[in-house]
Amino acid sequence: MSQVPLSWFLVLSALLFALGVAGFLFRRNIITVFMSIELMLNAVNLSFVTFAYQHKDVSGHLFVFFVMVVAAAEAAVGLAIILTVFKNRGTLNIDDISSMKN
Amino acid sequence: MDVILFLIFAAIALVAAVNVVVQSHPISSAISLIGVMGSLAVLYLLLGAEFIAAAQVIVYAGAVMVLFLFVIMLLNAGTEARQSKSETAHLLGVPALVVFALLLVYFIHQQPESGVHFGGFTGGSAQAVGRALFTTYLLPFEVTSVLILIAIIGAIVLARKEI
Amino acid sequence: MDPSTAFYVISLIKILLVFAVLMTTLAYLQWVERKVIAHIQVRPGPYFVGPHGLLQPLADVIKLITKEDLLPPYVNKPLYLAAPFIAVSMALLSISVIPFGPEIDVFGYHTYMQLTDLNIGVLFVLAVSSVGVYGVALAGWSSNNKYALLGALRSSAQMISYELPLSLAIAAPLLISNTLSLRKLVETQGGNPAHAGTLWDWNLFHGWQWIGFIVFLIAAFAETNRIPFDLAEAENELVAGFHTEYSSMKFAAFFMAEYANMITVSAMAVLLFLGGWVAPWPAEYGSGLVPVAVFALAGLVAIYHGLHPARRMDRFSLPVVGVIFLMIAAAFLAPFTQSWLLPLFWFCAKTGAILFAFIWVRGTLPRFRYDQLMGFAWKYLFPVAVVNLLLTGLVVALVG
Amino acid sequence: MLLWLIPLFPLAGFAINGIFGRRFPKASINAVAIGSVLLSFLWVLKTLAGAGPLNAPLTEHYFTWIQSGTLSIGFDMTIDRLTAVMLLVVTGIGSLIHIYSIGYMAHEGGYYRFFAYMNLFMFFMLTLVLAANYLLLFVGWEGVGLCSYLLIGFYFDKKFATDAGNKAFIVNRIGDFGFSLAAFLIFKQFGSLDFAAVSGQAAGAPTGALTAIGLLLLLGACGKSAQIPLYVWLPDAMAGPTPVSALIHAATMVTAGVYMTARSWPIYVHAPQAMEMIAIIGTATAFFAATIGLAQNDIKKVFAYSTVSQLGYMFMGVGCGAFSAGIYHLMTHAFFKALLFLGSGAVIHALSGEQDLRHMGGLRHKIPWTFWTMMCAAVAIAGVPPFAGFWSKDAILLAAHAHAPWMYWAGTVTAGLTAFYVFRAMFLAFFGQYRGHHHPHESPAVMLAPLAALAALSLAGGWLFQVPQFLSAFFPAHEVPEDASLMAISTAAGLIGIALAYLMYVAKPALADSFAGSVKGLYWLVYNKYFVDEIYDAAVVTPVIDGSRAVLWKGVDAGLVDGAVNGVGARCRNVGSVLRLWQSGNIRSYATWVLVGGVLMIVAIGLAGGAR
Repeated sequence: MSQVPLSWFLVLSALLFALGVAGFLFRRNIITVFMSIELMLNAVNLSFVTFAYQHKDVSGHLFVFFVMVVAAAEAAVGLAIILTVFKNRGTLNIDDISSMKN
Repeated sequence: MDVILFLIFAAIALVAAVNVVVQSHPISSAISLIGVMGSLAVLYLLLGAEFIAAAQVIVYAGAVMVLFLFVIMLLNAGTEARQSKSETAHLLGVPALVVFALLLVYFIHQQPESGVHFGGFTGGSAQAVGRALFTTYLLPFEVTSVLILIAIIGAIVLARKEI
Repeated sequence: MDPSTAFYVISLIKILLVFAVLMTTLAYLQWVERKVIAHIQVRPGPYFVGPHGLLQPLADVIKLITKEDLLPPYVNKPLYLAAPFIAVSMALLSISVIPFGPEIDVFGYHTYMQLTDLNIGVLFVLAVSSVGVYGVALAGWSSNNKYALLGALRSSAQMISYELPLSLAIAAPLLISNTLSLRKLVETQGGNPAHAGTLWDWNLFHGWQWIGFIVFLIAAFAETNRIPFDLAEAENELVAGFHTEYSSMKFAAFFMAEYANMITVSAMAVLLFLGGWVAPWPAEYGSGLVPVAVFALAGLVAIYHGLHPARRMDRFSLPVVGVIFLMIAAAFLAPFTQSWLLPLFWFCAKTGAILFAFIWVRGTLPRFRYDQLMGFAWKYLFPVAVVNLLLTGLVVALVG
Repeated sequence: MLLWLIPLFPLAGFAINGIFGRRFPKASINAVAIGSVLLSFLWVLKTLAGAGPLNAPLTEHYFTWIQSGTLSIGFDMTIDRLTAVMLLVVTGIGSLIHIYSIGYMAHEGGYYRFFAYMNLFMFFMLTLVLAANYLLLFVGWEGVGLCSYLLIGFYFDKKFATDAGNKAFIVNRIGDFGFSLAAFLIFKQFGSLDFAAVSGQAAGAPTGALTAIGLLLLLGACGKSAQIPLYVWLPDAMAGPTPVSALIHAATMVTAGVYMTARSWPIYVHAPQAMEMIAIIGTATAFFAATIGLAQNDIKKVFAYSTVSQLGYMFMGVGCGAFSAGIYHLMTHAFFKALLFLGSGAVIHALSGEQDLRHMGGLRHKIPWTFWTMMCAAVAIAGVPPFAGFWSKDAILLAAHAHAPWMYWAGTVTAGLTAFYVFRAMFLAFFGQYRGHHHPHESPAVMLAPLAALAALSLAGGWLFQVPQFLSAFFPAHEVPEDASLMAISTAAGLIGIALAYLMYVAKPALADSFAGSVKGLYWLVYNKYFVDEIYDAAVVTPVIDGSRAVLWKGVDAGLVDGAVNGVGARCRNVGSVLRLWQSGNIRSYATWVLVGGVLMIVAIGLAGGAR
């Protein structure tokens, strides 16, 4: 067997995404939670590239490109927010940051 | 050859991804995430996305994750505390997550099967991506540049000392 | 041998060859640096291990290997061990896409004087060098030492900042040559085997590209953490920066990484701006005789000095070196070796010139202050690079 | 023909001065403002020169503006003989007044703002005139109203100025309401708003509908052109700078109503009752406003009421079927009334802001240029032959006599009153002894040159531009026999008015006071403008305010609307107090719910077969 089944890539993508969700749900450090989001984005990117291969169309790559740009912008702003939160509250524990309630 | 490469790097990606979730120290998670990204870049190459592979390494591994590493180092974030205030996440999250993953895999296997081999798709060169970027996707591209500008300004405003 | 086996065998040979040569070069580059700086400062430099200190690198290697491998307490062990490995492997990885010469025939097999040619060679080099930041950053953080951490933060911030003008400066010649493959890059600069080009085909001499070249060189100095941008290891402020806690071979790994990076960026500068292995003027007008003349002259001078009674210490070594030089000069005349030696000579000569500039600057310039360093990158270098890229793009769009 | 360039020049001037004017030196503002209007004027001349005899309207279609069902409104501009007259008046007089403003506004704050508004006004006025359908005309109509509001309230730090602006705007709303209803009716009746379509189909339309349209259009015209009962805003509008009074509230904008009724002649000729109404309103306004003008002491108020009165003349002409005579008077009135306003502006300028006639006097030696040019306008408005006012007023009075003799007599009496109050103002200002405390000085040349040009037009413009002949092909035939005796009577009325004024204010100044004393009650009534403003306050404004307060605010808003909103809010709070138990404030539990939702959606899509 010299060819990799396409679905393997998609399954890998699904598993990575599920792992990202798990990280988001079960981790308490806000930076790790943020990294889990990046992991989910990467998983989605993999499926984009896989579908681009399947359809022999470069558009999938473009979506990945835009996701990367958005992720970069998101990281910049998100990490700035994390810095500010840490400065004001002295904690990175996401469970302690719940000032939106009350 | 392709299968071996895929298996190697898929295994690295999975192990690293698991590591991202289970490691208690953010630095270890970050390093593992870089591992995921690197192996994904190799998989992109296998899928003929050479430009995206390079961009993956340059943007994600080279810029975004360095930023993460910086923040972790600056805040000197330690291992997280073993206490939880969210019972919902555990009680409901675990079964939901398992169902979610199983459903995804199930639906993926419903798809018609086809094979991937290196060189099967050569439309992912920098020229092809660039051409699409500056013709079909010109407007999103320009909007993205505005987004970046906003992000820069936002990050500067947020990270100022006065706030 | 069938073609596929031949491919593997030739690739293996090339890898071993390049690796061996590169390691030697790394070792001797340091010797050259010490010698040159010594001569700039009017002192002899290493002199006692071997004739003119020629065996000094060997002695250094033995010293570093045999030293006790100290593992400081309270370090983050896996990362502490991984950091130098990341640094050196990323530095060496880039060499794999650098072409040293054109396509050649060796025993009937066609091959390129390059380990592999990627369509995205330039992007590959950029990607690898951006990953190289982790070596520095992790080394500083895992050492659990505030000087190391500060040095690492400084150096990675600096490397990220200067990567922007570097990439933008690279983009301009890419626009002119219209390719990302390093080999095609050289071919568009007169390296086309069908008709050899001249000096004026080099990207450096296209319009105002010398501005881009200067931007590239400055950014490259900063990328490699060399003086005047070596704040990460400013010994009067930060002891030794990010590798304060490292010793023996792990320290040597960082050292190797730095010199390998120097070689990579010098080779990149040559490939992007100086026409790679292309001779300044075609061989039919006698450019092939330049290396012969150079080596012959050097050999004769060495022999003359060796036989001179005032140099009694060198009465064996210098004549031997002189004879070797004369033999090399003769090799350049042989038609069999000429086809691959000549491009290699020009490539090495150009790269060597830029490496000499690195050393020269180190011997001459003082160090920046940190705010000056960042301000320079963002306020001067970056705008200049952007304007250069925009104007180049405009001209390319209008002409092409 | 590039008609759109005509309004575009002032619009560009407005944009440039409005955006960058704050940073410009005065010379640049002048160059942009005057230059744009002059360019517009020159383009009008070039267009008319190249347009031929204009026997049929020339229409240019630029784009379809509104397309909805059968409603199709194009952004069309048209030019015919009526438009040609209006264009020349608007751009010509407009140019002169812009030049005059350089001198008049030289020491005022908000210089750039003034010229930006003036250019904007020119743009809207030209759009109004060039429009090829009622909707585009309405755009210009509203636009000039806006500019009028902005310029009346130009001195926005003075309360009376902003009040006057508000009054003008609100009173005009009533008229605009009528106009919009008329536009709806026109669309319902004709299926189109184009002038051409209306004029083609009017003959076959039912008279009732045409009368309704005509009366509603008249309501609009009454608002814009200050006719009874909506004239009250115009005297107050004098709070704006004097060039504004001259350009907007005398020469151009207020005549838009006359233009619009004349433009709608196909409707009116088939709706005789509506025509009759125009004539009656015009006659009544002419007489009524003239009597108020007799007793005003503010020089600009005198001319303001005079404007109302003269507009009444125009309506009288239009209402009597002499459309061309109405337009004729519109043109000559633009000449001499603009001149009177600009002249009074020069007087006010000379006296550093003094407007009260009682504090003037004897100015004819001190500011001779102003005096002589204003005198030209005075004899023109008084109907002294052969000056401009004589020709047009005579044409209207002849038509009125042919229509209904009582209108002729009312118009003749009004002519006498007009001559009297204009010369009363002239004599009070320029003859006798100076009664003020300022040191009068002659205005700069940049103000006097437009005065001189307008004086020449006031003297010679009447027989130079024979508008009725020019428009005879455009309007329906309206033959009135020449009658020398009628001309003599109206001219005599004017001369008697002048003579009386001379007698009472120059020869025997005491006579005026004793006369006023003898008819004390009547004088008091006239002096207070028949208490129309007070009556309106009591009859309309106060009830509306009280009603709004008692019923709409306390009852509807506070009770019904607030009650409903508060009730919804209270219910939401009740429901929310239950739902918020779900909101733990913990991001991870929220994420879990998102995940559960995602799972459910995937299951739903799978069940629906969407995964295929």
